[in-house]
Amino acid sequence: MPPTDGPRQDAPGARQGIRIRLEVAFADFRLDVDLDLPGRGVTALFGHSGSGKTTLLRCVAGLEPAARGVLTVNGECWQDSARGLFVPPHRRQLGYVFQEASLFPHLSVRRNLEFGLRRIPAAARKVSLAQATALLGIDHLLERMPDRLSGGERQRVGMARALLTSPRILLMDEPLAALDARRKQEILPYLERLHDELDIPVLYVSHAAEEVVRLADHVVMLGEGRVMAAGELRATMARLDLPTAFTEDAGVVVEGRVAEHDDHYHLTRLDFPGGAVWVSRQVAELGRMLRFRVHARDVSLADHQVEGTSIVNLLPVVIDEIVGADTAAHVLVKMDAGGTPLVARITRRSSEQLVLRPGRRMWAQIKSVALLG
Amino acid sequence: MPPTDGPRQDAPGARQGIRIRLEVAFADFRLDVDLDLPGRGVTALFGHSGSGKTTLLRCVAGLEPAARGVLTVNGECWQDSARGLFVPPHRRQLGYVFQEASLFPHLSVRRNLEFGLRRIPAAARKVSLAQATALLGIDHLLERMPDRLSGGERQRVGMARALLTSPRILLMDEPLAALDARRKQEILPYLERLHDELDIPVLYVSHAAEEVVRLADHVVMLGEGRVMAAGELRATMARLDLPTAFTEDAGVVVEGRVAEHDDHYHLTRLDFPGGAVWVSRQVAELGRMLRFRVHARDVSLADHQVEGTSIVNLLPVVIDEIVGADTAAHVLVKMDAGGTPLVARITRRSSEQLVLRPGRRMWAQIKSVALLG
Amino acid sequence: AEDTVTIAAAADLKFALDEIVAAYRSRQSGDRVEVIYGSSGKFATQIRQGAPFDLYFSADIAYPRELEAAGLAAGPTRPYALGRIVLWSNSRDASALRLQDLADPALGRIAIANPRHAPYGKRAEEALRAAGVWDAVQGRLVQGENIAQTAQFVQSGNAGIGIIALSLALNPTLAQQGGYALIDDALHEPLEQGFILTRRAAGNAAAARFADFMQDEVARAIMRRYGFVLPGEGGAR
Amino acid sequence: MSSLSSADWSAVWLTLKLATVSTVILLLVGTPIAWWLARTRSKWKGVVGAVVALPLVLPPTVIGFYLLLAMGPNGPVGQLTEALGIGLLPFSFAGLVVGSVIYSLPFVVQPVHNAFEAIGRRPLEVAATLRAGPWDSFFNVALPLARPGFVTATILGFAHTVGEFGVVLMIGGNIPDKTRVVSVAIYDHVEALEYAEAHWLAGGMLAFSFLVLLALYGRRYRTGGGLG
Amino acid sequence: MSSLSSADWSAVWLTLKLATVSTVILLLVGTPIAWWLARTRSKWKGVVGAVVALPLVLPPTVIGFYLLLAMGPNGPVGQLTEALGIGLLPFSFAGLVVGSVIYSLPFVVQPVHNAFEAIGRRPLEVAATLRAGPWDSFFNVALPLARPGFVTATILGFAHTVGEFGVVLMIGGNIPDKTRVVSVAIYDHVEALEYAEAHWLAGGMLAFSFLVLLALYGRRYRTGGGLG
Ligand SMILES: Nc1ncnc2c1ncn2[C@@H]1O[C@H](COP(=O)(O)OP(=O)(O)OP(=O)(O)O)[C@@H](O)[C@H]1O
Ligand SMILES: Nc1ncnc2c1ncn2[C@@H]1O[C@H](COP(=O)(O)OP(=O)(O)OP(=O)(O)O)[C@@H](O)[C@H]1O
Ligand code: MOO
Ligand SMILES: [Mg+2]
Ligand SMILES: [Mg+2]
Repeated sequence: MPPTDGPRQDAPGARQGIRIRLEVAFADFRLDVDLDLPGRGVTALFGHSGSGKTTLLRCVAGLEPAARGVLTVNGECWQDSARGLFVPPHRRQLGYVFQEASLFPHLSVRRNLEFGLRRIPAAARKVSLAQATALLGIDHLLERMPDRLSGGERQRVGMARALLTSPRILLMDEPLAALDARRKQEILPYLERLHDELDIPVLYVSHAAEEVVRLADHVVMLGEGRVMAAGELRATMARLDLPTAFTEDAGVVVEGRVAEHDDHYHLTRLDFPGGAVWVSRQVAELGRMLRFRVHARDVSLADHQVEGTSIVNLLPVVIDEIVGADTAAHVLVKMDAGGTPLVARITRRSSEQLVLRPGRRMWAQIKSVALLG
Repeated sequence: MPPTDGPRQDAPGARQGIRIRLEVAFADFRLDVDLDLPGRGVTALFGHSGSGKTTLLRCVAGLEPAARGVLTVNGECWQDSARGLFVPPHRRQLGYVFQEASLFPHLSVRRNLEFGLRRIPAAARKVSLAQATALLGIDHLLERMPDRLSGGERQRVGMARALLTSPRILLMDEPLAALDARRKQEILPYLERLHDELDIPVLYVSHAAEEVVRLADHVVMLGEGRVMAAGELRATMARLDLPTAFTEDAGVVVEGRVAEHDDHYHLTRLDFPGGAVWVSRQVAELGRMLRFRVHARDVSLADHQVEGTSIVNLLPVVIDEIVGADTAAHVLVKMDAGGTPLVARITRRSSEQLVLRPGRRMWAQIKSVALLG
Repeated sequence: AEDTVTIAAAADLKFALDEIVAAYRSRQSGDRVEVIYGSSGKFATQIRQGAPFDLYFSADIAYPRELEAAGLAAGPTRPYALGRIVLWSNSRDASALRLQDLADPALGRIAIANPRHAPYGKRAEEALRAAGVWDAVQGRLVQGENIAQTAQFVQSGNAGIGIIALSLALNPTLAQQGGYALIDDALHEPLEQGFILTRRAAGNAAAARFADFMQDEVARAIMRRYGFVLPGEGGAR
Repeated sequence: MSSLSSADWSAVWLTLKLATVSTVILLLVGTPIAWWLARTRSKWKGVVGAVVALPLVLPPTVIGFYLLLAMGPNGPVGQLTEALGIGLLPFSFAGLVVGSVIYSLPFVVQPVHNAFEAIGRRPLEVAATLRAGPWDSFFNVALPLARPGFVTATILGFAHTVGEFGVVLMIGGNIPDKTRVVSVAIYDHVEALEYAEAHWLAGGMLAFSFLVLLALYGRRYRTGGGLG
Repeated sequence: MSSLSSADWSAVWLTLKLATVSTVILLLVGTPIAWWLARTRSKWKGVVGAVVALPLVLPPTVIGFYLLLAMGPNGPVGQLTEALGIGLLPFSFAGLVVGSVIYSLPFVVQPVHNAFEAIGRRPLEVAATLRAGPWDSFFNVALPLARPGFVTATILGFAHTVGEFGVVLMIGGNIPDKTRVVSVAIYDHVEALEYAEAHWLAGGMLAFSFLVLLALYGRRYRTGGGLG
């Protein structure tokens, strides 16, 4: 049973999920959010600079003592101001990757990493030091002092340090911002696996739509301290009316079943209601569900089943709706591919030349390379 | 004439350009570069985390006193260790946007901004406080202290502060990393104009290929403290043998002349040797040269002139070469479009099914939306 | 176990008492005697607060009498000497000087002990007033915390001349330097010095032995040699 | 150092003992006060800070005098210690320790306070997210980061105690082996015109202190600045 | 405070004057030393640091004694000042200032040194890229950022001078209006058993100092940490 000043367990069959009903006010800013988030998987926090993303993470971590409200994480109540309950940060079993790496300047990289690791029971350690350092490519830095590291190196050490506490929830404030593409490519799949294996919820602040789409199950869009939109990734990203900066990044996320491997051409076929796409060979057993994103700008439309091109994926679709896009030159075309929504971003001229209108049957061309690998 | 301890002007007809021949060694790292960069325009510094990008900028700024070698910026010699010459940082008339914002904690945002501004002669001020704050969206923050700012807000103040010194060279260490897409969209064009109007060279560290391609004329790729590749943007980005993380981002940069505006469909046609592409309506007079990038992954190939699709841009090409790409599933196809090089990233299966080989004539399909707007 | 006697003594006794203690120890080799020198006033304050002194040799007799009246003494106050003050200089022969000469600014600074709480300072002030030069020397007076420090001001040359205890001027080190002029004891109240056994010393046989030793001819001879006039004896050199 | 008498040696020994004991107590007492001052948002912060700093402005003789009155047989502290069977503190080693601690407290609290403030709250927040409770953070993050402040506090506290004179003069009584510390011993030599002895003792102190300070300086935490 | 005699008032006035003048000189002398210590990579750093800290361990009476010898007519300083026509320093206000500055120097240098080190090099690098030369950076960046250290240095330096007793005893000579400072005046009252006067003077000092310290504490620079 938890200690009396530790997290309070609610009724035994307590519902999973994260309930955040918090508010805190600064001189010129006020955060006021009411969110119900899933108890596992990645929730992406979007929003412009200054919209309150960091503040929200800090409230969840218990680092803003002035915050009032209710916070429950998978049945554990961490804060309930009405009841006077406030679990201090060190009892919340969370991992926090700060926006600035914030390494301890008096400890070597190794001792920074061990700081959290040594404070959890050996039995609770799900990530080993060797694993974390290998993943983040920092083995050769272990004996360095933090002031001898580059910006990206510091950031990676900060991430490894948080992972090593095997937390029950992970708060990440733009952890990949300072990393180069190759490193991101290495870390992203690990984070995906992490969230599969550790089965913990992750709150993830990011500006990069790519990252979010790849990782997130849920998205929350903040604006001036309030929740502008929140919900399941596919539903939220497909909403064309979002007053956002993301229409250029418009697209949908589709889940497909691994149906076939083509070992000669190193390809894998993913089936989903309404069609199939070929992607790079995936290391996944047949039948497994994989997620991929279809960027609106990677989808083109044709009035017939075009042959003799390098475009591998052709799907029959029915046009649902045509709406304005981010520039006057473009429109977003929302379609239905046998139950799976798709969005294409094409020029208005093409739309008129092809005489697109709701209900019309067309072929969607998807460059396979635009799919998530 | 400059003061004796100020920058030393070489011969009156001194050549323009930046000559960097510097080396500096840390315990586990050694930077050793020999670069000749253009004296105007943006040079992008690429390279993995820890490859020495920040160290190089610091050497140029004069912040690594241990660095040895020669550094000349547009005819002014800032360092020549053999001659014992070392111009101190404050006489180098440079602007430096640090990787971490590094605002003065004891000064308000306004006083941070004024710090540099007040130290240059009024006549030399090419950017006003109002301009800079409006551009970076920090007007409402002027009276705040830095510890009351969000991460992105700090970064923007740091950028504005550097711009306000109207420097003769601008060093930017990932200035946009912490910014959201919308803000980037606002700042990038300004930086472009800045470099047109101020006519100063910019050394720009970035992980985001998009940014680089949009801004840079020149690229330098660093790896373990050495120059892996350096040169004019188009030439360097089209080289397929770069041992880089950027093959996924492979592509070419093309310069086209504004040839026609279609005000009905809000499109602009850009002509270049070998063809033309349609892009979003540009605010640019006819005849002006504009640059755009063609991502390899946005190019598909067809064996005939496909009609009835939303793809606007179709160019006849001749295949030059087919090489391996970053995954076994893909190949990079290098082509010649009437003198302009193009690259396509397609599946190996498509390549075989279309029987691609050097010398074969094909049609390149470019989604107009993939062009730089 | 050996018996220990702790003595608090006025600074003017510094050299004389050291010799007396040496003589005493050659006779009573079993007793340990510690002497602490300082200003008489400070010791009086400390004894009121329970300082562990067995004997208190003051530079005047008023302080021990007050302690006796306050019940802090084991036995009556015993006078043990009359002190004398002298003019002494390190840098010139003072033996030919008289108090009136101090009005001459050429002599430089004049050191005296603090008249507020050092008896030797009090007497110096009285003598200067009686000689009619008190006002004339005001601007040049410097005060030592006790009479030994006053001597040290003069000895280091920072004061041109000083009024110090005869007992100090007769110390071999100082006697080699300069010279002194005895000040007429008619110009000031007598420097009647007394000591007490403190209440704390009641029952300390060694303390009583040492007190008695002050009457011994050996001790008296030493005192005389340092220029003290002993009770019942008259005149000085 | 054949020129030092055994009495001088015992003064040296006593001084080192006094300074060591006092410094240890000063650090134990001063650190929590400094921590509280650096962290609290209480309205009493200013008042407590000022009270702790007060011994600074009182001349040591004044402190000594009031301590003498307070700890004497008629003073409140004296009556308490007597009732407790400890006896009276003045003229004892314990009394000197009490005096030194009060006298030197601000010299320990001030630098440590500054060092704690310079840390900022971020490292402690980070420590909390890494499961370190308040005590754990204090010992493993705040203390090491405040190291330069502690070095300074130790130097100032120790040295101030070694150099103490006024307080000792009042409440010490200059008793050999108990309260005659070096400062008083040198003073006595000087007053007795025993300059050679004074020079030896002062010179020895100086040389010794120089070496200790040199060692401490060599080990100062070199890098400054905030979080890496 | 009708109980303070005019002599006492002039001791108070003299003390404040001495402490103010000394503190100003201490800051002027101590700041460059602290800056050099914080920035240099010279091998002499440790030695200079230790030398500056040395006055800490010497009892004030010892410092006073050696100053008396050095500044006296036979001492090197004394012969210099006489040759320069300044006259002798002992028993003069100028002499007290010299003594106070030497005696209190470490109390000013140490906190400022710590504060300078805590700044790190980044803010100065930033300032340089914003066209601030070394002096400009020093005054507009380093000094403001080291503010808590300067507050502490000022408090410690001022207070230490106010509380000084041993040095004054040795080189002061207790001359009214010139060298009789409060610490000596209180001592005299106590020794003369004028306890009431001593209480008034000590109590007044205490109250005054408390108010000054309270004001200083209220204005301490609150936020800590590195660059924002
Ligand atoms: N002061 C130092 N002492 C020792 N090594 C250092 C120091 N500063 C940087 N390094 C090392 O030098 C290498 C280059 O660092 P630099 O900061 O230039 O990298 P970078 O290319 O800017 O990386 P990032 O993208 O992560 O910011 C790194 O391996 C780093 O660990
Ligand atoms: N301690 C504070 N006091 C006053 N205002 C603050 C404080 N901390 C943050 N703010 C303000 O609150 C708002 C939200 O800040 P927050 O750090 O949560 O933004 P963010 O969404 O993380 O932005 P970014 O993407 O730039 O990091 C900002 O306008 C910021 O200026
Ligand atoms: O009591 Mo004294 O010897 O006059 O200083
Ligand atoms: Mg943030
Ligand atoms: Mg870097």
